[in-house]
Amino acid sequence: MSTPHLQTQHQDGPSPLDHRLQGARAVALLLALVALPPLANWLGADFYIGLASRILIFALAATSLNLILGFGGMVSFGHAAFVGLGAYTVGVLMTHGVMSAWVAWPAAFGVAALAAWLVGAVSLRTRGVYFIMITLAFAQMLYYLAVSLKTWGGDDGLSLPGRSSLAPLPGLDLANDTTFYYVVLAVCAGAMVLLWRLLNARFGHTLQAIRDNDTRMAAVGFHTRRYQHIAFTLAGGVAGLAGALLANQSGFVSPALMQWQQSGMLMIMVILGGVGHLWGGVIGAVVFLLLEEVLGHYTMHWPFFLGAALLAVVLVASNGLMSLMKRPTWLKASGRTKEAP
Amino acid sequence: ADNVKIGLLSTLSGPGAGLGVDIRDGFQLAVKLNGGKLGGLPAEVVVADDQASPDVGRQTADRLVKRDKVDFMTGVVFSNVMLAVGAPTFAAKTFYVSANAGPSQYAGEQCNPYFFNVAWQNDNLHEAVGKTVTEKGFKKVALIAPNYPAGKDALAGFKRFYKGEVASETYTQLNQLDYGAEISKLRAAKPDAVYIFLPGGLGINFIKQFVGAGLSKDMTLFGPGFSADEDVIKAVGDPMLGMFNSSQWAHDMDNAANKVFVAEFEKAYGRLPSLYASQGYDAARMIDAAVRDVKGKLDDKAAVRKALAAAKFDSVRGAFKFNTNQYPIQDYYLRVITRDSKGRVTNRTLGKVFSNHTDAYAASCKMPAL
Amino acid sequence: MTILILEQALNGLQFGLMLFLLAAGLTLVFGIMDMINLAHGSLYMVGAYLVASATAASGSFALGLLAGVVGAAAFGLLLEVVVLRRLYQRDHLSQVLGTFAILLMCNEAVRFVWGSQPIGASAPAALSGPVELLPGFFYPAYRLLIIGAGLAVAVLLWLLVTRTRLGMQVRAGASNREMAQAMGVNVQRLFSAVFGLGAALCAVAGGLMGPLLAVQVGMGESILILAFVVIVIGGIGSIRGALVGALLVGVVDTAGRTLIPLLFEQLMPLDLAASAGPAVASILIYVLMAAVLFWKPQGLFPAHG
Amino acid sequence: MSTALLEVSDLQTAYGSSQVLFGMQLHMRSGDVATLLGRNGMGKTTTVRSILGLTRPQGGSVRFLGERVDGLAPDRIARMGLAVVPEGRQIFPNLSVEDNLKAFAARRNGLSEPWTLDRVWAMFPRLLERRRNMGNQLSGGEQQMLAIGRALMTNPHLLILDEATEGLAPLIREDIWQCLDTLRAAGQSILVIDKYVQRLVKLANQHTVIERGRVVWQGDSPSLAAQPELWHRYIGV
Amino acid sequence: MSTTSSTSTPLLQVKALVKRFGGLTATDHATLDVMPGEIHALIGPNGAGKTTLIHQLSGTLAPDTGDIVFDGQSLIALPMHARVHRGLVRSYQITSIFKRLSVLDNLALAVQARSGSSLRFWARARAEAQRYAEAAEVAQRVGLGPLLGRTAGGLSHGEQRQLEVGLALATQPRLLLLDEPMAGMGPDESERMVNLLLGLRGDMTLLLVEHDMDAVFRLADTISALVFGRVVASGTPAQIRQNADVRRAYLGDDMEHAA
Ligand SMILES: Nc1ncnc2c1ncn2[C@@H]1O[C@H](COP(=O)(O)OP(=O)(O)OP(=O)(O)O)[C@@H](O)[C@H]1O
Ligand SMILES: Nc1ncnc2c1ncn2[C@@H]1O[C@H](COP(=O)(O)OP(=O)(O)OP(=O)(O)O)[C@@H](O)[C@H]1O
Ligand SMILES: [Mg+2]
Ligand SMILES: [Mg+2]
Repeated sequence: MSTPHLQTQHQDGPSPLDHRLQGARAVALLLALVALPPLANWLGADFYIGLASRILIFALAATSLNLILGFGGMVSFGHAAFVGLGAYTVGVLMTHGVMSAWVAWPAAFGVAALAAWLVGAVSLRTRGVYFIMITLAFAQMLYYLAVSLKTWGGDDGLSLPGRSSLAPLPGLDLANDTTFYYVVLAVCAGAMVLLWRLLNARFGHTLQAIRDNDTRMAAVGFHTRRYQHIAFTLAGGVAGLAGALLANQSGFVSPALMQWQQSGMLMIMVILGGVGHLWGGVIGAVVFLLLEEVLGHYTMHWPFFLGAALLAVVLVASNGLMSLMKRPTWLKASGRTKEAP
Repeated sequence: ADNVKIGLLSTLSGPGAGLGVDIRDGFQLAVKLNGGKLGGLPAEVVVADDQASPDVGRQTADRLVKRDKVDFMTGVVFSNVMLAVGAPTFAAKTFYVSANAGPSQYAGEQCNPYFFNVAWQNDNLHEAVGKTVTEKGFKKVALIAPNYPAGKDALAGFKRFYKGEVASETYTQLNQLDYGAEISKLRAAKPDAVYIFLPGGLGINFIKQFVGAGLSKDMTLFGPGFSADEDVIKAVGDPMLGMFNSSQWAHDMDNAANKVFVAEFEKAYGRLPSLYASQGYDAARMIDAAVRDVKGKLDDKAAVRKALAAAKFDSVRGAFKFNTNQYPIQDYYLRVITRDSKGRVTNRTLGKVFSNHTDAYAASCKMPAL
Repeated sequence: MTILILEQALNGLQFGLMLFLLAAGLTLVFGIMDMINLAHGSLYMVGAYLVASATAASGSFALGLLAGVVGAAAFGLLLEVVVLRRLYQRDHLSQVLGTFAILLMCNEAVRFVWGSQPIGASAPAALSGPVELLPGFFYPAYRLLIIGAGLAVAVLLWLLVTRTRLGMQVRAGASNREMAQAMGVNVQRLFSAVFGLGAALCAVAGGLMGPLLAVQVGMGESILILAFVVIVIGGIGSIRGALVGALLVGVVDTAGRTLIPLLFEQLMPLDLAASAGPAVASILIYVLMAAVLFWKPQGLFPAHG
Repeated sequence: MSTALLEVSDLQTAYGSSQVLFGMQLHMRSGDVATLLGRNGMGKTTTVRSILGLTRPQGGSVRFLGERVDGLAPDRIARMGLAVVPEGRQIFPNLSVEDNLKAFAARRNGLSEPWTLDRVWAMFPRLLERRRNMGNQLSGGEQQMLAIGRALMTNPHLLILDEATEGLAPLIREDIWQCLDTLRAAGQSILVIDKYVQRLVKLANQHTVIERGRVVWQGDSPSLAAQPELWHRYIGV
Repeated sequence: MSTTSSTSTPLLQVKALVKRFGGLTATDHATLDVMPGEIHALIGPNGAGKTTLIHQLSGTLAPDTGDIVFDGQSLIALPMHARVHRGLVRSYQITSIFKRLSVLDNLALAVQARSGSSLRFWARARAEAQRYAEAAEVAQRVGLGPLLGRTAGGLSHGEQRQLEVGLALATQPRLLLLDEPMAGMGPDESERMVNLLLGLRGDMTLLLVEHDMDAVFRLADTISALVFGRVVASGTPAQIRQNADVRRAYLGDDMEHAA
């Protein structure tokens, strides 16, 4: 028999501010990913190494979006623009003969972060759907800018002469798909660790609390816009880095990378995986792209089945696939009420 | 090889889907008429959709050459997609036989031994109309094309052979469907002819709105073959009557290969074939000829290339040969839209505009070795 | 030049009113019921297909429009009852995912039924030519019809939402569903009805635009973005805002496409103008939106305080 | 006039896994003015929510006008003639003051002198001044007045007030008490939750004191007034 | 803890503040001095502009004209968080807490706001035992000691009000603006809140908006009455009780008492 809990002191579960890396599962995943290229080679399916790189890159991009969307409550509908900027930075530097990854990748991060800083400065004045739409507006402007810049290929895009080089480092030839894959994997793993630490640090707590109730955060003395702005800039930079990797992976950069459909897809990935779950972006990207790949293999009408799968996830899981993994949420028939945006 | 695998990557959804579908149908018709074989080997055609996006095209091409390990690629409709698809295809030493897209880059400085175009160079049809418009004595022409490289090339091609005054040069958004604003501008500019390069659904809308605004009485409409082909005619209908256009092919051309093609296409699909269908058909037949020539030894790239360049097949357009840049040397015709003997609205060939015409870029092509 | 401006103004008005029909449904469902519905564009598409098919089958545009609108409303209701009502209580992001899934499915289903290629829809013969509005000034009759229909719907809708108790109850149910129920409103049924109405408006827009544009798979998406731009400029949840926003976007977009290239041709070398002009014209409405939100972060007519 | 209006028996209600009500009882006859008393967090609001159908009870029953209503949708129950002034006001922020009042107006009881817009204006002149303001542009007290007016406009059989005087100035609060007196005189049945027990003793004829979701005392005003130790124990001060 | 040196200069000076909403003048040249260390109550009819005034003091709303001087410096140009760092902190009339977080997390965030930079991206926030201890102490003080682990959204209305005040307290204000802290509290909890506020006397200055007159008269050193956005009277509780204007506009003649 339960007693009213007025005087009993019990914890209502772990704090939603803290996030676990889920060490054992993460290590298992990492090992599986490390083992993938030899396996693919053995099966004669090395095409899938390239595909895996691509999926990891999208996982990185989606995770950067999750930082602001899931943990910061800033629903950006223009995130692909930063991916595109990063990609173009690499592409443009290559057309000017700069092949070094040590220059190009940080530059991609920097350019995208700078753009995000500027976009954030204006966009963060607005809230909710207005924020969604103003970020879309800036992304569209960048998109049309890329379309109209004929020097850099305009709508045709830019074919890159090759992959970036990690030159002084010996033995790492990015032109090799397997090497490239391992570099991408290392970047992604590093990003996950950083994100995990960040979320559980003061900054992460601050960001998440602002998402929950920004008025109150201001009233206890936080300069809320500043933290949001920093997160937005950081996420833009990481997206730029993902763009730099993407440009290398496909050897091709075009304005299509910045289209709103791409931003929408990143958003869908995050929501699919789990908004505000450490692993949400990764899981979302992996599941989404694999579904696309597998369904596309069987039928021309794959979008229908992709849609059906997504719909099933929405109806079954209160907050994306990750919420299915945490027992309490799906045991409780939870009537989630509205929060962000 | 014991079979031949073709990656047919084309635009099968969205506004440009009609074009891709026709290429696919034309290609598959040729394979079917050949008993499911190309060059004597069982043929497997892997069909994929590029969604008219360079990025998707790039990924899909990668998949086709790396995972499916196709022997030939074909099918791309739009030049910007083609430019994205080229690199991974050539890098994988896979031959690309273009059944439509003919970007100037691949005709000139970036010409590539793995790229063959069995349709035309993008500018050619526009050049033909430019010449026709001049010959018919029009002095003031307004030009409209979408704002993408092929659009700009198109108008450049037109102007290369047009000698009169250009009343206005308008670039529209690539996926624009409402031309109210452009039509108002035309009304104000009062040109005596209008030249449009608006592929697929874009052209359909433009022509309908052009007629709806009552402009067809005051100015003559010209277009390249692809703005006035069977797909467009089917959608627009009567308002198109009297429109002049240029083409390297027409369904009423009098040669044996074409008669078989048109009859079989109608039988199989219940509609008249379009330009794109003819190109898809020719692409398949050219591959057929080449594979037969090398006796199925597809690994001997040099031999395959030589066989492709020889183009030993009966094209539905009649005489056909390749230039040094592996783009066609062929004739171009003027067509007009009329009612045929069965009362259908369709194209009728009027006469030749160019004979053995090449393109303006071949000179700058220094074809690299394989 | 005056004729050009006059004609552009009418074009802008016509385009704006069509956007309004879409935006009105969106503002009702989104602003008032607080539901982000990305499948709104799909209703527009389905409406257009139904109207085109019904017109072709019946041979009468009026009959086709009616049948199509009823059909689309029924489809909207079905969608609401089967799926969407489960999403009202969820956060916006779940709604984005859920309705995006529906959008994908609708597109494929339509592709399955009608094929990938655009289908033709034609204006009624009587309206297919131009009419002379002023001496020497011709304007397509069909576009005039669209303007008339758009204006009529705008007025009716505004009255419904702001002047009737039904409208008040819908707004109440949206802001606080539980409290509205406690006041005796059957919120569920009310929302279904609103959703059906939104779908019907979509079909009106789709049906009327069909003959002007192409009826094709995916036609809903780009216009959906525009509809969102409209309601954000106008202020979410405000019918008046949607109307003003729609007209603003319609006129700015139309004028931009004519005037910006003309202007640029005066200002800079022709080849530069040829590439910059269309690009600037394309982003004009986004610049407009960003500017509006910069000065008024809640849109022009904020509906909530 | 003494037909059963509301019968709550053995009500069990929980939020998720934590149970709040453990067999609540409440009986009202038509014309009664009853109170629910108890400290913060004892389950008063939860009782109200269970009656209204906003939180579904897990056990027990609620009968209203002789009909069993637990399990019915809240709007059904409301339309039978139940209106609430909820805790925290819950004004519709996107409706003007006037629309907040008009949107739900109904005549659910047969009383001869129904509440109309004019009567509400007369009772709260402050609202008349602010009639075009949106709900969220009102001061806290103005919102409270609006919530009361909104409930009265449905002319309910039973009016439930959950902390209806919260945030009201003393003068206005006194107005409300007087208004409730008038309503009672006109035969309106009322269930009140409030912290001004002294005033409630004057107003109501029946009191229920609850502690941790259970009824600990029930009785009329004179006996409540006579038992100050009850107050100390269960209500405070 | 009081840092103001002189007791004769006001800690807060509100100078002829004006705020209009369209045609309505919600604050009409309001002028007010709050002395350091005192509990200053602000009363007035509903809609008189009390909350609007608090909004302007805290930085939520910008006044049309007038000045706000805190500890000798004008605050007009400062955003809310900067005012908090100067020591001017508010609570809300309509509860504003972090509903998904526990009581402890709620308060720990408020403590974090004043203790060191939040631009820490690596070190675990949970490791700051000192901060959580401080938060628990505040919880104890506002009577939420036994409920540290409870999710704030699941607290009863009264408990949420206590947390609301706790959040403001945790920032260690010099001047605490309280907008109806007693609203929704039962007599018992009100009593506890009164005692809590009495305990703060001397630690900090309080500006209190409240309709519970028992509480006001027990707590206040000074009372100001606001009517139609103007300060119509200011004085000791006894003076205000006798003030005819205030009685007419606000108090009424015979006041009832909470139980
Ligand atoms: N939505 C909810 N989820 C979980 N627990 C809740 C919820 N609402 C209330 N409770 C808990 O239920 C208990 C009873 O709450 P209720 O609101 O009914 O009390 P009350 O008597 O109305 O108190 P108050 O006088 O403070 O309004 C409290 O302990 C509260 O913490
Ligand atoms: N955003 C707004 N727009 C228009 N009027 C407003 C707005 N906010 C408040 N008001 C009006 O300003 C006046 C003062 O409101 P305020 O909330 O300051 O009153 P208050 O003194 O706190 O009253 P209460 O004691 O009832 O809380 C009220 O009449 C209110 O309707
Ligand atoms: Mg309560
Ligand atoms: Mg107030």
